[in-house]
Amino acid sequence: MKFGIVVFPGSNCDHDVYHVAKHVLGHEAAFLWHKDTTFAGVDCVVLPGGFAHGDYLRAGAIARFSPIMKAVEAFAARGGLVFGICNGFQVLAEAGLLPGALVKNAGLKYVCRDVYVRAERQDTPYTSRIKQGTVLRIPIGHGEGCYYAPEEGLQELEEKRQVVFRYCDESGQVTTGSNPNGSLRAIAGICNARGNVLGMMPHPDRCAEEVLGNAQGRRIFDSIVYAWEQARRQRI
Amino acid sequence: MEPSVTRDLALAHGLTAEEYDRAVQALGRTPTYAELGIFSVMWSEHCSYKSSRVHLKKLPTEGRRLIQGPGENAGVVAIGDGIAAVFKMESHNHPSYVEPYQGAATGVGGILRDIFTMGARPIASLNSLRFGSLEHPRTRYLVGGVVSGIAGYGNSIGVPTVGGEIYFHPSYNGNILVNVFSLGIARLEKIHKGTASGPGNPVIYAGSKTGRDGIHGASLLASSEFDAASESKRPTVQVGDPFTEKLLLEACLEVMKSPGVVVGIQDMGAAGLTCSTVEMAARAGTGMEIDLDKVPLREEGMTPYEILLSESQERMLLVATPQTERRVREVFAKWDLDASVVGRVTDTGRVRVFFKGHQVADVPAHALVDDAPRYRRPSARPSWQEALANLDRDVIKDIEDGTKTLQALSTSLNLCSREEVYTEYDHMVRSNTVVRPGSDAAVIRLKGTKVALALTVDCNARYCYLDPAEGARLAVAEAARNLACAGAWPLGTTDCLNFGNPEKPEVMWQFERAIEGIADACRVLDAPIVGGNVSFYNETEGKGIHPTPTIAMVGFLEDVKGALTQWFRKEGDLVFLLGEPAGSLAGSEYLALLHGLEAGRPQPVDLAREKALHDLVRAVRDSGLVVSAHDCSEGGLAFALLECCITAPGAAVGAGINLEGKGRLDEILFGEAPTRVIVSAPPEARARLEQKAHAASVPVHLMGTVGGSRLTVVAGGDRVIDLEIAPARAAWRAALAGHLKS
Amino acid sequence: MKARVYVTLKRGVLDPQGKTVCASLHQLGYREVTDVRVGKFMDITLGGLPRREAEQRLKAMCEKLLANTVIEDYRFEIYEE
Amino acid sequence: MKARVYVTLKRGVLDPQGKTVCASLHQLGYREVTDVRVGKFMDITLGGLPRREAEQRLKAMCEKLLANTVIEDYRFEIYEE
Ligand SMILES: Nc1ncnc2c1ncn2[C@@H]1O[C@H](COP(=O)(O)OP(=O)(O)O)[C@@H](O)[C@H]1O
Ligand SMILES: [Mg+2]
Repeated sequence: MKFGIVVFPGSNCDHDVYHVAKHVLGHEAAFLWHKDTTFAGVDCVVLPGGFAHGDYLRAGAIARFSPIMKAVEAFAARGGLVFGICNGFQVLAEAGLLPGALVKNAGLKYVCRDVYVRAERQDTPYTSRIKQGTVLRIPIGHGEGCYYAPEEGLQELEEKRQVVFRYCDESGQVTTGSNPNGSLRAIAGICNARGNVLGMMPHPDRCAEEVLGNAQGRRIFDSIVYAWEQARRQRI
Repeated sequence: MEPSVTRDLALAHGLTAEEYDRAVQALGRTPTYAELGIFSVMWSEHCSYKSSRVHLKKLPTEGRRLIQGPGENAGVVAIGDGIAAVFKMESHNHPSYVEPYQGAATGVGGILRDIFTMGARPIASLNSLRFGSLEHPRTRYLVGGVVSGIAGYGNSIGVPTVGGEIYFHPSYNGNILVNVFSLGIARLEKIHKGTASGPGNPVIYAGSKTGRDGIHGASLLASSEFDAASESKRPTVQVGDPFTEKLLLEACLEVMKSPGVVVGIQDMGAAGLTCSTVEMAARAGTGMEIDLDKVPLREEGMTPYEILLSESQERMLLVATPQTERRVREVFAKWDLDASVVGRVTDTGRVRVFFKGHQVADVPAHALVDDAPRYRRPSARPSWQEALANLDRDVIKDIEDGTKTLQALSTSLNLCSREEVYTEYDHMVRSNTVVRPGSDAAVIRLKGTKVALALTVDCNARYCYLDPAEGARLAVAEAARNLACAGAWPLGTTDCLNFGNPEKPEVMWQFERAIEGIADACRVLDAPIVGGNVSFYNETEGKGIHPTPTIAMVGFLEDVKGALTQWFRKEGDLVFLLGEPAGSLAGSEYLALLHGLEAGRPQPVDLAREKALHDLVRAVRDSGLVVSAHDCSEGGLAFALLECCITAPGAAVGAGINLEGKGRLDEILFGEAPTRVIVSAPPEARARLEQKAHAASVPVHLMGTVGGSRLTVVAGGDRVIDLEIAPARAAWRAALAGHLKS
Repeated sequence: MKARVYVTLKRGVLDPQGKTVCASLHQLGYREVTDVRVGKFMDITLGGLPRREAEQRLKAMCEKLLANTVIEDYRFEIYEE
Repeated sequence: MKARVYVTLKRGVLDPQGKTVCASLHQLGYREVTDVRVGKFMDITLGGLPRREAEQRLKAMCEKLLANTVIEDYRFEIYEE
């Protein structure tokens, strides 16, 4: 399959995602320039981590107006896979492709370290190879990753089962101590109602190879590939 | 109206009377105001190295793999397969004291530009920090600001900060140290230099617009002592813009991708446009004509003097060719950056500057750089030095409770975990970090190859204070030892020499001795100097810092899978000490922390033995005999053993240790010495390990076994330490945040 | 013409920055401070538009870019120099 | 009593945020905007002090903590609710 990785000015994990898609998974990968208005032949669009437009004003606020985002929105509306990691999640939230907002970490500082997240459902393309309840160790690296939505919004998310990853401890318990940024309901990643758009703060692209001491993030990418292959088989 | 130039004005610019005469002589006339500005910054201590140059020559700068030694924006070392590592370290001490966040941030910005100017993509950074005591009212504020500044810039631009050091000592109360290191990777044929060759070639200015910020910033701030009068120099601190730098980085690397597009390139750092034009012309033996009306300006009404001396950040100067000029402009336009042709290369050997049709400066490039003043300043051993060496051990009360002492040390400000700091740094972006901060050296893999690089930065300034030559040797030895413990051998060294006022003979003496020590150790340990930085005038109201020659070293691993870490791995593994067990109280952290004493002569390093130890560690790693290796430095043997137990990112594990100790308990447990490494190995490896050690003439002592939930140490038959690992680890991890919270 | 746009976190959205500043002020001995909220403002210089139109366009800038109305409220003032 | 403290970058100091917001507004078609400077403000609630004293103490808070006068200017207003 083919991954399209959006390069905003200030993206800095674009090469990391490219490396995973192309050299770790062995699939195709291409960069999509933010000033382009169209793209073709892409099966999954990734909005990578970084500091698009410096994250000045608010993380993701300016990037959402990049010309490419209209095409990304259209792609998502057609059911295409759109995957926002970290800054990518922030852009998706600002763009309204995902509900809520990401605000400054409760501790006010940037935090880079491993956290544990629990997969809350398996029936999304991003978790198709991950059993519900599985605990994954994945690094985070962000200063504005505290998930916020008004109470009604949170309820709706839960009702529609849109919370895909929650911060937890090593054994899978959601505790205050295991929440690195104060996210409401320990939300680490959510999808849209249809399930084709996912945003998450942790970085599976930073832990997809044994040489880095942790390959658990690869399971998310493997899930994407698996789901895509399933879907293609159905189409045929 | 610009003031007319007089000798007094020159003095106010920081030139001495003799230097001013020399400038007049070089020009053959009285300088214009703009020219005076140019001479004053180019001949400042910061830009000209006038007090240090004669001594820096003594550093070994030759090596088999060295492609580019000192003199360019950064050093270059070949690492095989046509790939080069490009690295350098810089100080940003004074600006960081005045405005910690922006000072540190722009320090990072500056060192990154030094790297990508060479055509290399920065892939990892380090930082070495020194702050005053916690009792000093500014310390906590400065720590918070500096760390956030480094994070703010480095994280945003996407270069991981993979290691560093941070120490606290009252000698830094009024003069903190912020040293930043960065390393980049390039294909050898894409290395670019800061030369303006080819008369007729266009000179292109790219990046941020020029404002009034930082006029006389780095150059003057860093070239004089710090006192109440510095208040007036305050607005010279700049605000960094990491986003623009990220664009500049991408644009520069894109134009340098195809050979021949860029003839020469240099960042505008200290002394801005002046320094880059003059240096580029001087290196090539050419000249330049610059039209200041073409320089993109951020503010109105700027004078030629201001434009020439502005230290606005995130700017580059490039020389292209008439054919490639368009290509350069296209690439910068793609990244939404200003790029404008501001002049031409000439063959006159002079830099001539025009403003509104008038010539405002006409200076000889060569004379400004190569005929800059050079001083062999008087040096003299301080009168107090001898007294420091005396350490009467008999007046120091030995410890009674080894466990309590170890707990006190491990939660002390200088020995507790640095996690609180390095988790604020993105140390994983670019997904190359194989060994994260928290081990002796960080290791980063190079994608698409099997190889990896190890990085470390070290300096024990207390040793340097007690004995500058030995202290410097020890710093180099420790850096190399840290690399060996990661399984790597040294490729090259860069230094940042932080000292007091060079006009004081005692400071000059410290400086000279330190250079001697570095030269010695780098030679024997085969770690040539590829570049570095000198920061003098780290003095406030007459009080200087401990001499702090920070050493950063880059190591090479043929196979990333051979990377070692410092922590114990497996129950049942045996624990060995490679090296002599005896440590010394002289200059130890223990002595300072628990007895408030900084005295004695630090245990000297025998460099040949040190080298043999490093070779041995690498050899036993290569043959798979050891699974961990840890340098035994501050805090002595007992603290190093505790670190082996508690620093693993995963679960901690205890150990049972038996030391055949005689003598003072504090010396056995907390005495310090170089040339010691703790390794752990599976039991079946014992015979071969010992055999290899004997063959290398390195002492080897079986100390105990990994396992359990406690660290127990028996010395001379008595149980002297018995510590439960889990709470010890929690306390060690939480300590720094606690100290900083107040 | 100039405009100053004020952006504040909505009541109900936690303001950790304000809390930290408040705590630091206490530590420095300013016990009289009971609450701190942090906001940001933007000073915008605009080329000659009739005031009505300027108001409309500023409102649109705020809704689109300058504030995220999920978490923030905004307010602006227009004045001539 | 309440006070609002405004902190801005000094004139001449680069304001990367303002610059970026301005460029972004241009891209969105708001060409009439010629300059943007971003600042922050703090709404401080204070327990009963005489106004004169409150002023003095606020000035000290600004100098000590709320602004870094190397690169920032500050200004405040005191008002009763
Ligand atoms: N300022 C810092 N930034 C990043 N990492 C740091 C910093 N200070 C210390 N570290 C990391 O913490 C660990 C312990 O530091 P240190 O005690 O100086 O190590 P060593 O004694 O082995 O040189 C190292 O891995 C080091 O890289
Ligand atoms: Mg060290």
